[in-house]
Amino acid sequence: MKLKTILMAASVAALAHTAQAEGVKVGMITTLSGGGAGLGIDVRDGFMLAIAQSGSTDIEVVIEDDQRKPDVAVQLADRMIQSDKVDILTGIIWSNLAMAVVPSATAQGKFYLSPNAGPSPLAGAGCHPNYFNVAWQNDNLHEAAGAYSNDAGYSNTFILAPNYPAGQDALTGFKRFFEGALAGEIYTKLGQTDYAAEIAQIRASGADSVFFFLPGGMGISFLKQYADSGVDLPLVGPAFSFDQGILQAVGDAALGVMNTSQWNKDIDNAANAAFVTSFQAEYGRLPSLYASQGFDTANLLLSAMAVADVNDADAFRAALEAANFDSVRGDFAFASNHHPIQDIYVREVIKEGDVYTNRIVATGLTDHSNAYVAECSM
Amino acid sequence: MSLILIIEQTLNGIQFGVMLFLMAAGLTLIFGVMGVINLAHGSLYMIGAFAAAAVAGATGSFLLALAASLVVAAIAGALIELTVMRRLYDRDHLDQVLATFALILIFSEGTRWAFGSFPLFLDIPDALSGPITLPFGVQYPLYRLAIIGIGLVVALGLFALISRTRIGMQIRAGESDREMIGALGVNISVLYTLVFALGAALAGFAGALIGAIQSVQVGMGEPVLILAFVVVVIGGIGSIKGALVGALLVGLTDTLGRFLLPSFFGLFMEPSSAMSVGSSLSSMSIYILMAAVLLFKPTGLYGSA
Amino acid sequence: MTDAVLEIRNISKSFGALKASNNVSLTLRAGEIHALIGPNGAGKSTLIKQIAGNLRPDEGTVWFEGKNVTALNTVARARLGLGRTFQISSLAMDYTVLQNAVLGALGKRGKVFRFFSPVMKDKKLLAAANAALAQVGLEEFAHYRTSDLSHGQRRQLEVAVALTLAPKVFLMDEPMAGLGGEGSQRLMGFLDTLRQQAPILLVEHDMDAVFALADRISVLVYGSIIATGTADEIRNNPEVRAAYLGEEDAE
Amino acid sequence: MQREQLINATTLLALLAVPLWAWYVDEPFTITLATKVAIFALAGVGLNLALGLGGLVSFGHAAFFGIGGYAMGILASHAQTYTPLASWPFLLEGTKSMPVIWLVAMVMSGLAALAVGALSLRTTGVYFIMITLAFGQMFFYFAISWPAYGGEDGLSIYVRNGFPGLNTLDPIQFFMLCYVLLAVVLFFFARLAKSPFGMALNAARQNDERVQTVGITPYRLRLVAFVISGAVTGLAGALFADLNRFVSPTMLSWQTSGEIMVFIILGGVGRLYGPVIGAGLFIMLEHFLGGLSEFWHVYLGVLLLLVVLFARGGLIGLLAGKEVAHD
Repeated sequence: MKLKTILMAASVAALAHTAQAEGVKVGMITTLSGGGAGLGIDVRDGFMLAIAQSGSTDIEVVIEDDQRKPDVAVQLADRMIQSDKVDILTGIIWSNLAMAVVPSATAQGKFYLSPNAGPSPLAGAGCHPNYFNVAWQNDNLHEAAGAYSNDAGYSNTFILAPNYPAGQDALTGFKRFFEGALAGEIYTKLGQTDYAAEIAQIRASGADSVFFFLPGGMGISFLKQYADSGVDLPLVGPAFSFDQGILQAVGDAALGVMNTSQWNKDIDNAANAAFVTSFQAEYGRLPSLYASQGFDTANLLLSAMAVADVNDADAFRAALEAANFDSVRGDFAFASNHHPIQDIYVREVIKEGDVYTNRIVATGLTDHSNAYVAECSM
Repeated sequence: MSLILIIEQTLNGIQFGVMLFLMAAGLTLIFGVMGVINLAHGSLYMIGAFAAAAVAGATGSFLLALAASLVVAAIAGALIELTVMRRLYDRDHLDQVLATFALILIFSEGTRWAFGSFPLFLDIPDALSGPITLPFGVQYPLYRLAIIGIGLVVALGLFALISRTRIGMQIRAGESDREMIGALGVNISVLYTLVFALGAALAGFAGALIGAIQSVQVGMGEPVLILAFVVVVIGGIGSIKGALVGALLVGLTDTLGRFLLPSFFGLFMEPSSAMSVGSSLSSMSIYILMAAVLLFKPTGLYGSA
Repeated sequence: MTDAVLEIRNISKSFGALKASNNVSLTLRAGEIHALIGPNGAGKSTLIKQIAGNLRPDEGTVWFEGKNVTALNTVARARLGLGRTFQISSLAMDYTVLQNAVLGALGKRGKVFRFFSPVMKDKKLLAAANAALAQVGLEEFAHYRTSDLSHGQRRQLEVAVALTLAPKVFLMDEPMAGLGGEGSQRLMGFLDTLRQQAPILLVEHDMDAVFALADRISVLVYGSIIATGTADEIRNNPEVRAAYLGEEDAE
Repeated sequence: MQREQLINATTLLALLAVPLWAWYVDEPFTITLATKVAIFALAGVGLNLALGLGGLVSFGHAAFFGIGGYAMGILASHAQTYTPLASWPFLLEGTKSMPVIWLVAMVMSGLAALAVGALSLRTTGVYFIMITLAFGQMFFYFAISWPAYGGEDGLSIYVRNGFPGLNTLDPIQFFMLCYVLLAVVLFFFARLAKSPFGMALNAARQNDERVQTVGITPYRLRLVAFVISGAVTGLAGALFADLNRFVSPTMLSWQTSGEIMVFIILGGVGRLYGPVIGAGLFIMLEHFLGGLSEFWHVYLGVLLLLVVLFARGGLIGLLAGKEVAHD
């Protein structure tokens, strides 16, 4: 109930254009309708949960739906900067939307805290002092998958991803750490739902394992078809296809699959335990990776607000860089290009009662940074 | 590139084609008899899949789920016909396109409203799960073979329905001369509702069959719808036979293109650029096929002038 | 057989088992009205379509002013000077009567790809259009919307549009249908003089009009021409009487 | 007729007055919204030439919109990084000059329209709808999977392109630029509709056979109309990309084609100013309904359905009454 009141207050304030607000004004642009809305809803809920728990009264959040359309996101950013006069932007789920919004927002002196997307241009040559990524650089989980494949003793892997920049980054990231040979490399059509042709090639390739990056519905389709095909090579993938939201739609087909993630609900620390319990209590479902990222983003912001004024950009930036908050992932620090340094775990899909979920079985990479630090001149 | 792989890919192409046929047959039938274009056909596919997933979730029975997809999609189709399409028969195609575009918006967001944003679960029945071994040592999922079988049975059933039954005779009459069926003493409005419901049921059935091996989610219907359009254009509007041939052509072109084109470019390019050029081109292959058919036969392979 | 402006040589066209045109030959000479009559389903429409260029004959050729036009489409034949009126009015129904006539004049002039000057202020086009409307007696309806015209008036407009093309041959498919007695009389009078301007191939059901107007009449039955001749010859031809005129009463 | 002209003039004035007022009270986002209306209106006016006047229900115009957008994105990104587009057979440099970008956008989208039109116009009716939709998808998939220009991620331009003598980053100046372009196109299309070409095209929509009978080939009329239509929609695409300083394959998606068509039907099919009013209405709906509910597309769908079923003339039709003959 309390959360709802804050949301209400946030939207009422947005309508009233209260320019004399003392505190920090945050603009959240995220995907709340259409395909992929589940991710944005989780980020929003995680973020607002942290704000509600803080009891802070000098923060105002304007939330808008980008419909997963870059042009809508750009216009919302324009509106929030021009009319709502926000200090900080956050919330974008997709790399292509981030690429559309972030460069111009930071160029206009606003801070951007990314709760999900981490495209490589923003980590490398396009990095910016006001841009902070609280989730991961896009390559991170794939790199951990590569490292894990080495640890698991795989020497001949078949890799596949959709034919778009994040997919190309995924395979690049995997190959950066994987030391074995490639039995095959396939780019599929974005949004493809039938993988029979690819599975046939996997079967014929003589591989000993498969790495795949197929987010959302693509992953569901692939996993179900793979399980039914009789090809029983071990699968490895990043967490995106094994998240709380979609695991239930995959069902048994996902059981036992190894996936890499910087968070899981069983990470043993007080902040995480409290987060999982309170999220379930507030929303009646298990938190997802995205919810944890939204939660961390809000807590990072709150930690910086506690020690610096947002109008003093240098001080506020330094406070953000310190990352002095209790991350639900445990240890968390920023690399010099403002992307996380964190552990990345290997999880296994299990069934708890009737619910499919993950448990941590190993650590893929410890205190892992990203490959673009050197390219960033910051 | 082994023989086994080629056989398996060909089967994949046929299975994909059969699924497209179920969609395209309804579209082409509805167009042939009533002369309307129905963009919401993809929504009916989605409705079938959601109905099946909901019933399978509640009862655990795949057969009941399939039955539900048929019934729910048919009812949805009949409702669309009675409330919306009926008013559009005398209108131009633009009105039909826009009204059914509006229906897509309503159905997609309405489904999300009712079922939430996350995909639903629908699984292959145990009896059909796993692969079987075919001649030459080809391993192939039994469920996909079953889809091929079911699709061909439906195709035969449709041919029989059109050529052997009283309803089929009325449908054929309606296709050739809309005024004539009135003269035959047929109740046109009942016939139209029936045909629409039949097309809808086929789409919903396809959605349920495919939902079991893919993801049951909002927006699943539109990519298939556009492919079904390509099929109908290639086969010729109003022709069930054209829909079957077109669907198999599209299914095979798409599947084999995806698998052969990157290897083809790999012969004289470095692997990563061969991969991306091949993938780019294969995503366009069916449209190129369509353009080629149009160049020689503007009304499709089996379309009447 | 001198100066045949339009000539059809041995045309055949089949639809499946149905022979719609069976070795048909026909000529249209300068200055004449040649009427084509026949019972319903005799293949008149099919024949007209082959002459106008909508249908390609299976066999045989169509000659226009000594040129073989069999391979040309309707547009090309129209540009050569084939002026056609339709059995079921084929007009731009949202346009005014004058606009339809101007469209004809525009087609005659040919320079269609002009994007800026208003066509309805072009004096030459308006003059040609108004003259044609006056010829058929539609001048006072010039600003009526075509869909508001009666069936008879639409026929008149069909003829007017054909006139704007100043064709070398008129191909008229039942221009009298739907006209009242007075209208028919008037149109007959007009066609009577029009033949001096260009010969007319006239398909018509109104037998009184046909026998009064036509210089020659051809009778089409089951896709074949069974007789060609003057009104008297046809009236007295026993074969025609048996095959066709006898049935006229029953129709 | 009088009444429709009054509505048209009011519309054009309102589209000018709102951003000027917003400029006065310093509400820059309202200016951005008005700019979006002007650009969408331009895209709609472009499509309406084919659709309203020519009767060609193209469901693939997003392709031309997107090609215009990519013309801007590609030229500007090369100018931004100082890399030539091509060094062989002759040196081709990128540019950040709007007039050049507009020209390239119109030529490229016009050429695409020529290719698509040449094939699609061999067919009519439902075939035409489905084929244009399918070709649109072809361009969409190509844009997504071609890696050179960002693929699915699209292309970001950090600074808006320039126009001689103007500061295009100032919202009101960029708006005026779009507004003037819209007005110029409206003026030319008003003339075109009454020109010999427009008359023949409109006649071909009403009756194909009639036009053939007077010796005019409808195919050529339609192809030219389709190319002009595609080029204007491409111009709108270049402006839209500049408004967002960003271009992505979303611009080419079939939903975009549908939306451009929705502008036309909301305003009134076959009316020159229909897309202008329709785009305005659409942006207002998106703004206000979008604020009310996450599921605003349902309301949009219902509204659209009601307009199609019961208010065929669109908003102008409701206000101006029954259409009369174009004389």
